[in-house]
Amino acid sequence: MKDAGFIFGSYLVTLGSMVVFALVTLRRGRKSSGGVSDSDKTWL
Amino acid sequence: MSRPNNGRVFSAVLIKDLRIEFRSRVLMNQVLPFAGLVMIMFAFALDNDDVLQRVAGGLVWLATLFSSLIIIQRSFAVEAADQALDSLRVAGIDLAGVYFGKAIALTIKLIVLDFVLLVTAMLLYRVDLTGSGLVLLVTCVLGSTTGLGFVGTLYGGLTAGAKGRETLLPLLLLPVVAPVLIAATRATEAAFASGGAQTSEGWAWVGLLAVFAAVFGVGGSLAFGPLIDE
Amino acid sequence: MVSEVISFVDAVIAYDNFPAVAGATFSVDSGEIILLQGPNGAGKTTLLRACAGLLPIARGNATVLGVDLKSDRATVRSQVGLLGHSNGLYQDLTVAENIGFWSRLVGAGNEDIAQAMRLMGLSERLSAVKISNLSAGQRRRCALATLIVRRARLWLLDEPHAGLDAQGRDELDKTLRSARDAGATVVFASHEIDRAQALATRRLKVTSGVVSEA
Amino acid sequence: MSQLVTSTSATGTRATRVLGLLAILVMLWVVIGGLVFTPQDVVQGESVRIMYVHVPSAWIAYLAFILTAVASASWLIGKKHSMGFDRFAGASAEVGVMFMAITLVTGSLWGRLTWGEFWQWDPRLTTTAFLFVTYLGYLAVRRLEGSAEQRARRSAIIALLAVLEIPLVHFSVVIWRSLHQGATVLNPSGDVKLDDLMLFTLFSGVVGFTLVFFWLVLHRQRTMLLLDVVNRRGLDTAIANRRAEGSTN
Repeated sequence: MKDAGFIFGSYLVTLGSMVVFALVTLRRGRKSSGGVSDSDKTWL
Repeated sequence: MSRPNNGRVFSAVLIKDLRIEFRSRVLMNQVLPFAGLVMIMFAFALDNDDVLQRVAGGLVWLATLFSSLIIIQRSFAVEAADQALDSLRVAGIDLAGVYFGKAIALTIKLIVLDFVLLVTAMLLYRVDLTGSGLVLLVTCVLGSTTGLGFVGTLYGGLTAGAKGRETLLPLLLLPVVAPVLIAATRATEAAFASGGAQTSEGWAWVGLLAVFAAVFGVGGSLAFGPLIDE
Repeated sequence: MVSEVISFVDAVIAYDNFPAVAGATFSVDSGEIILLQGPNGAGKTTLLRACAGLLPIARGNATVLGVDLKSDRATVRSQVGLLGHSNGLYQDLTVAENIGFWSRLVGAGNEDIAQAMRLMGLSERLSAVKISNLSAGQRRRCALATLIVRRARLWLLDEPHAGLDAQGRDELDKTLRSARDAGATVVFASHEIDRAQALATRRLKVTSGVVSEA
Repeated sequence: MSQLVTSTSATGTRATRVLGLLAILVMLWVVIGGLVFTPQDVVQGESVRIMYVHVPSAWIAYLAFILTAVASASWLIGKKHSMGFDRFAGASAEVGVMFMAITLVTGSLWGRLTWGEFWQWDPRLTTTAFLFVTYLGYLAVRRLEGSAEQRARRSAIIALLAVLEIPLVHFSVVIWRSLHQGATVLNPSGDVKLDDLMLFTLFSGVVGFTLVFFWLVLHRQRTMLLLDVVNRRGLDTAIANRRAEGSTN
């Protein structure tokens, strides 16, 4: 494929940012959920 | 205790701010020399008479924006120094009046600044000004400084006393004032006839400046009180 | 006329996660002069700022001049005068200009300014001096004068005696008493125990964020 | 092990797991479809493949900022000033800023291939850059110290001011370019002839990115709520400690 670097690069940037954002958010959530009882988690 | 009315608050704050500037002469002794120095540095950096003549308008307004950041910081440093801002908050007076008072005081300082900058540009960068160009230029300065006064007071009030205000103010303010930079630059170029621009082209841009000032004048008077509130 | 000027029930006032006032239950009636007594860091300043409507109430209930502090702090602010550790003065302006600024904001006249300056013992000669050239005590008097022109119904004073000389303290005490006689209520914090106790009609003890009757 | 550890995902529920799974499936298709199955464009060649991630991320970024503005207005107008609106506004803006960054990066990579330059002073690009900086400022305002209510009020107002600002910036940039540069404005998707498969992939991209967006916002918002609860608990403990201290003295 011509210009493969650019094309794969843009897919990598896109998916990479999403995954990093998701992982960071999940980790932060897990870290602070320890001290919170389930009754406060309105979504459960 | 009578409920304070707007006009009285407005004039009290306006006179107070101008009087403080008159006494401390921060604009006179520090900001104006700084702005003039910037204009000279531009000449060193560009090092070409034709280019300077062509971009004189842009340089004037760029120097205005950077100097305005200092003036805005100063305008609220005065309020925060001895926590006078707290007294204003506690006083329960109409904060829209405070907003307009500070905004118009800021506008007047900016007009003085721009007058000096424009004269410097005419002398250093050798631009010419016709009669109709002068009318356009004066209107343009009035429009853009009013807009800058409104926006600057709004975001200056928000960042007053905040941690990292020196960097937060430019981050918030510069994107918002982009229209002022564009419009004032184009109008000034038209007034200077830079690159063969016609004076008539400038008036559309002055219209944009007026819209900008009106939008942020109304928006700011509504937002200022809740923004600086604790 | 509300006879109960301040009423706090289990009120908590917090900065982020620190409850500077952890539980305040007390009330103040019209015409009282209340002394807040307690060590540094006990929460006196926070309590005064909250009464002025500057800080939100995190828990519990609080009303000042009959207005709920949780819902309408703005109304409270227009009727109280707060003098904190800072004076709230503009350093580049003169005494007369600072007092004049406040009198213009609230629509007071020249006689009010003259009276306020006389009450605080600020002479004609001082009126034209810049705040930055004054001594700490003189600044304090000037700040008090701005409160007088505002004719607040509730005076909240944080260490008003600090920085004043003996004469200034006497004048301050006299001013507070005459303000009370004119219908104002005063709440103040002071480390000048003897003087403050002589002045106060009642004391409240503030210890580690808890307010109780002394 | 105690009960606290039983839920593996603190901010997850069955619904978000289904949403996440759907998002992954759709995104998988977008990647495979975009990189393999779709043909190259007659004019743009291979670089058209960047469109399948660039266009949806731009679209979602704008959606995010619109939702931030709506949530901010709801917070301000609502009598109860529900903090849920504030958290949603913040979460949406954070995710929006990320998508806007993706938009700018992929856009400039595409521009390098198509125009030969990473950046063009095209009105749409310029406005997008300003939008990005504006919302960076919004996030900075959210981080200012103060009470929760104060933070919510400030950021809601800043979000609404951005709504005033963006049209003014866009309009001025448009006439700034049109007056001086004539017709050098390039329309990023104007000269592309999309066949059915390409359209379908682009459409899947929009759907997939929307799913990702909502998954991220839901989790981010819940993380914020958890943090608020932890802080509130911390305050309760601190109040109890300080009261005990105050009574013994």
